[in-house]
Amino acid sequence: MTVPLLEAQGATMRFGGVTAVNGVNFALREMELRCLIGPNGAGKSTFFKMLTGQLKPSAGRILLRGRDITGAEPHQIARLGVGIKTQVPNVFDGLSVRENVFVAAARRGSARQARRITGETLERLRLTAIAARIVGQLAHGQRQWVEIAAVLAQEPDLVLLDEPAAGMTHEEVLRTAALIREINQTHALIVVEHDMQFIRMIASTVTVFNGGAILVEDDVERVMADPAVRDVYLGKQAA
Amino acid sequence: MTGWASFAAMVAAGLVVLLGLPLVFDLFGLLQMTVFAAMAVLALSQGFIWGYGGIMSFGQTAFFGLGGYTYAVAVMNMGDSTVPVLLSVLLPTLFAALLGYFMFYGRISDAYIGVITLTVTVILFNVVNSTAGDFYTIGNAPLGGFNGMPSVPPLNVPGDPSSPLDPQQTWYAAMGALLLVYILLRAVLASRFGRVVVAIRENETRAQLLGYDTRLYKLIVFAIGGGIAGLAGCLYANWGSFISPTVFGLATSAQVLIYVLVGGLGTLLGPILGAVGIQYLISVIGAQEMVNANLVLGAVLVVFVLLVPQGLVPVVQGLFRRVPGVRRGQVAEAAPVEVEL
Amino acid sequence: MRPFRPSRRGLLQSAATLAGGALAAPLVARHALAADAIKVGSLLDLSGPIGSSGQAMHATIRLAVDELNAGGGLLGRQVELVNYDTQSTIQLYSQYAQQLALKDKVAVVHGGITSASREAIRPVFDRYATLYFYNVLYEGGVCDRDCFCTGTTPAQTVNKLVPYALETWGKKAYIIAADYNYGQITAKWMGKYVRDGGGTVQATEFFPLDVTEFAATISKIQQAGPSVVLSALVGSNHTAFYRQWAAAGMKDKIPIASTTFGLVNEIATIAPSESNGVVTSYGYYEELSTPASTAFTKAVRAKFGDGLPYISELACATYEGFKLWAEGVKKAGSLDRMKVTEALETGIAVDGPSGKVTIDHATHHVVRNAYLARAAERKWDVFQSYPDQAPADTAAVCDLIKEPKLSKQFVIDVKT
Amino acid sequence: MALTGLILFNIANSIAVLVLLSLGLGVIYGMMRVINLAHGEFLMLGAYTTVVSANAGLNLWVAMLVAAPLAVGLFGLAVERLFIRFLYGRIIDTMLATWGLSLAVVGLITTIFGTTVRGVSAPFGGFAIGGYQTSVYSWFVIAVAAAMAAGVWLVLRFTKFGLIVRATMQNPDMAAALGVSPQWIYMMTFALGSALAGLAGGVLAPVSGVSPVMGGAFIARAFITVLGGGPAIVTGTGLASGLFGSISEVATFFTTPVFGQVALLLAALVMIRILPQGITGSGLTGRLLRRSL
Repeated sequence: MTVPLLEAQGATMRFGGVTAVNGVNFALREMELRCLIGPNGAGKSTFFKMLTGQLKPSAGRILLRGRDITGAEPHQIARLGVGIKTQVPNVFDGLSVRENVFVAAARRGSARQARRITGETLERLRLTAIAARIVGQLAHGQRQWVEIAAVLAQEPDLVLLDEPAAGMTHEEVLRTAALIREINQTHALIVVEHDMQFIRMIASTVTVFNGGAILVEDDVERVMADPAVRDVYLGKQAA
Repeated sequence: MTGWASFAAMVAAGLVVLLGLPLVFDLFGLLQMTVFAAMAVLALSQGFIWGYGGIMSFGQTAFFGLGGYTYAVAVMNMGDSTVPVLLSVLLPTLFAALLGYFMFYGRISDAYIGVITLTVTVILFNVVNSTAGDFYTIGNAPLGGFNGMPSVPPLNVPGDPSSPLDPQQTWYAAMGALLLVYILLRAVLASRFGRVVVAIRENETRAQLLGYDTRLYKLIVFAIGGGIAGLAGCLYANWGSFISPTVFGLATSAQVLIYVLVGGLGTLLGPILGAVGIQYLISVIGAQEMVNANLVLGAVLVVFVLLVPQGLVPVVQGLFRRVPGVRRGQVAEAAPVEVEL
Repeated sequence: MRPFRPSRRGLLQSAATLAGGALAAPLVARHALAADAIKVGSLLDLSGPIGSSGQAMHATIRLAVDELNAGGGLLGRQVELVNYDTQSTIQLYSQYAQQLALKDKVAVVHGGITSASREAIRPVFDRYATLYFYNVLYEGGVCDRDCFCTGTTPAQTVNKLVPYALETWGKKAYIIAADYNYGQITAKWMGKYVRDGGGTVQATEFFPLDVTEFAATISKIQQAGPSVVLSALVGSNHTAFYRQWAAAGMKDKIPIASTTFGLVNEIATIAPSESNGVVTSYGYYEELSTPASTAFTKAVRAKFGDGLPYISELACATYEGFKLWAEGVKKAGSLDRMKVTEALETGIAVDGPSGKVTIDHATHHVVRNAYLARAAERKWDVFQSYPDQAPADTAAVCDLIKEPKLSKQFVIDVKT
Repeated sequence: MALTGLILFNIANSIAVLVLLSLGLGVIYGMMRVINLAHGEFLMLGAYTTVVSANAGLNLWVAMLVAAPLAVGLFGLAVERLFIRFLYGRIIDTMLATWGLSLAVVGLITTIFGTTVRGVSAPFGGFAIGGYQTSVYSWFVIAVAAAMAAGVWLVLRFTKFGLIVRATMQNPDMAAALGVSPQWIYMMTFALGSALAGLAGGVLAPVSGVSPVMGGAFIARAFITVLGGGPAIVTGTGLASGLFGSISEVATFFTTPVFGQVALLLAALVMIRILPQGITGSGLTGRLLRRSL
């Protein structure tokens, strides 16, 4: 059997008396696109933070291509090829769009190479026109794009996207979905989203989180049809 | 490109000051400008680590004092000043690296970095202050406790201790050092390393998630700042032929912060102008007998922070660029590196 | 070190004056008023932590200048005081010292309060050939032909205080002192005189200048049970010791003798219940009832009012230091530094408020009276005087007659 | 045995002094994230109010316990209205402004009262523990420190003001939701912190050297204690005072005052390294004390 790209074994995160993520077993194949859904507080973002080293798991292991990265520093995990767009736009507000992407591209290779990647990425995400603008002055949706651009410029093997379509216009959402499918040609992805339509546009397999644990993991249509999912997730969303 | 143009203009202006001042100033004016230049180097070190590295050091004077004492002790033992100058940069750099390791690898938060640096400089003050006895002599150099070390030999022509620099040459050395530090910092900031440093100031988490070991970057920035402060200490000890523990004192630390804030955080020109302006103000205040010196200085600071909170240089830049001024404390909105002076 | 001579740049001289003028704008008016006056520099801390010591010194040097001018001036010219407030900052001492020597070109500088400030400016005046007077009681040992020290040193005062304490109260002493050079060296002298008098030193403790809590020390002193506490504590923070000592009810149990208490108005600021009975030794007390002293204090109070702090040895020595210099100038008939120095070295004396004050050629210190006094109801009760005390401590290491080129401060090796 | 009792008493006194010095700063920093660098001068103003009004004939207890906190509290109110309120959220600017304020206040007091002022002496006198004399006034200092800490805790825990303050600390919009303007809360908090500093200055006046520059000796210790304590104002300040006070007192007694000071500072360094968010903000103690005030 091939080694999964990413694997979590009994990953657990406790804060004081609260268990945010409880014994999650999770595996992702190379080049797979996976959606993570679940109500607010289900532990999705906490799980992402454990994957990227921002939180050290209280118990369990996290493996990247079979290599144990439990408790590694965020920068070490990033260097092993994991890029993340966080839930709240996490960009360099005081720098220009180009500089944001350049800093992401510049970690390895020559400066010339970094400039080339920067140019290509800006073009690919149609950000060239606003490349000189200061990111802090851009609209919310545009800042999301800048962050995605930075993640791509980093050239990761695995891309984690936490609510990439939040706060975007309908047209932007369509573009984002197209982009995700395009990224998936070359990269593995995990996407956290609430928007079911959006998930239908992109997903094959969906993992549902609830109460810090995995409720169900299946094909998108079957998950949608699952009454348990409807109860915890859609019911919650309606409320 | 704006960056290059402003850089060239600044270096040219620096050279004019370097070469021109001895032609128009008398000896006293030149000596006064020499100490202003030394303090401007200190202000640059604070401005660099704080304004660009986002590291809030309350105790940059620790490295300043260490540099001064290192120079004094070394030159008294060696005679020739060349190696002591190098040591006065090297030792504070190493000390800063060590302290930086302690702080940044210990995940100590910003406000606490302020406390630790403050504490370190207060400890150094207490320790050096109580070295009055004969016991505290390093080679030929008694540390002298509170009284400090008088008659520190001046800089000399490298390799020739019998040719000490005269005041005009000392000016060239101090101002030349200031100019060099400025050029060095501009180069650092323009490099890929500098971009990352500023990016870390903007958003440390993002930089980590992009694969940068931000602890290492901050440590390097802090060490560079320490070395520059050490150089400033060497120039200062050399200017007055004297060094005493008050260089470690809280009053000095606070003054350096004020230089940077008044001149403009997130710029390099600002700290230089702030240092010269404030020191000039202080020396003018001391020459009058009408009003208590503290009262005037305090009032100036309060008014300044209320009316010109972003510092002088950003305000002037704002006037020229017709861009709304950037408020300090919201560094996140500071202008990008390439257009800054 | 050879004196530095500015290179001549004839054509640029006027430009230099312009730029210099711009730098020192606040002084221009003063200069214009008294173009041919003799300029005398004064460098004292008038603000900041050490400002409390400088206020009275500043007052008495102004008085001395005014009196001289009222009497016709010096060499037929008026004397003008150029004063800078050094704000308790060493860097400003160096800066203003350069300004006085190079820009104001004063004939002499009186000033410096802490030893650190003196050591910062003494080399500046050596380098730029300016005569310098340090008018403060200190630890002794300065040996520099360009510098005169007119305050008392331990041999003149500690040498009276300690034997008195041992005879009156007993032979076991506990020494507490400020943790810097003055305190460290004075504590050594105290120890020496205690042993000379057949006593024992139980312990010696040093306190950084910003210490304000003395409970632990008060306990330690009680544990040791000395017959007298010898104090060389310095500054307003350390004043807290006397208050906490009294609050603990120790004041009437173990007596205190001090080389520093009362110099900066402590006698007026703390309650009699905290200060009564403390014995000190200085070269001058405001309560001294000689005609010269009474005239002096009346003149000072008339000019500066009762708001001025206590007129201690610091203020008196500043006044006398200025008078000594003026006598030197009169005798030399010139302002030239070397001529005035040589005139002073002939053993010039003035009758000051404290009595006769005579320059000692070998040390450039002074021979002067010393007094013992006891605090009583916010006053000093002067109960003993010792005329013409020589600076024997400095004399043991410094002989400027034999070695006029010396310029250093000896750390005197205190022998027991 | 008597000696042990005496040392314990001294430790209690030293802790009490640290609490007095830092609680006012702690209230202002803890609730408003404003580092008041003029805090030492607020203490000094408290001492001056006590000394000047007592010399003018006011009863010492009234001067110390009423006049000093009242005067400094009002001064704090004025400072908040005139400067600080323009600077909220700009921690660096408030530091610069309060530093300037501290210089100006020192200058102003020197101009008005000169460099020295006639002090007041401590009431009560001494008492003996075994064969050792110590000060009754220290009991009073300890009592005031305890009362101050308890008072602040009770106010935060049980009053409406306390509730609103705690809510505002969590989220400024919360106060607005409760029908109170955050501006008002900040103003009152700053005045409260100032009044505490004034009270502390008043209580310490009889056992300190009262001068315009006396604040300088206090500010570093207060600053380190407050930040060492972490986010919980009373618990944090209290625990940090306890830790630093004991260490410096014991070190001073068994070695020298210099080492006592250095020991305090080294303890602070080590503690911040182990608990980077202060005692009540990190590590085991942080988890235990997360919900404390």
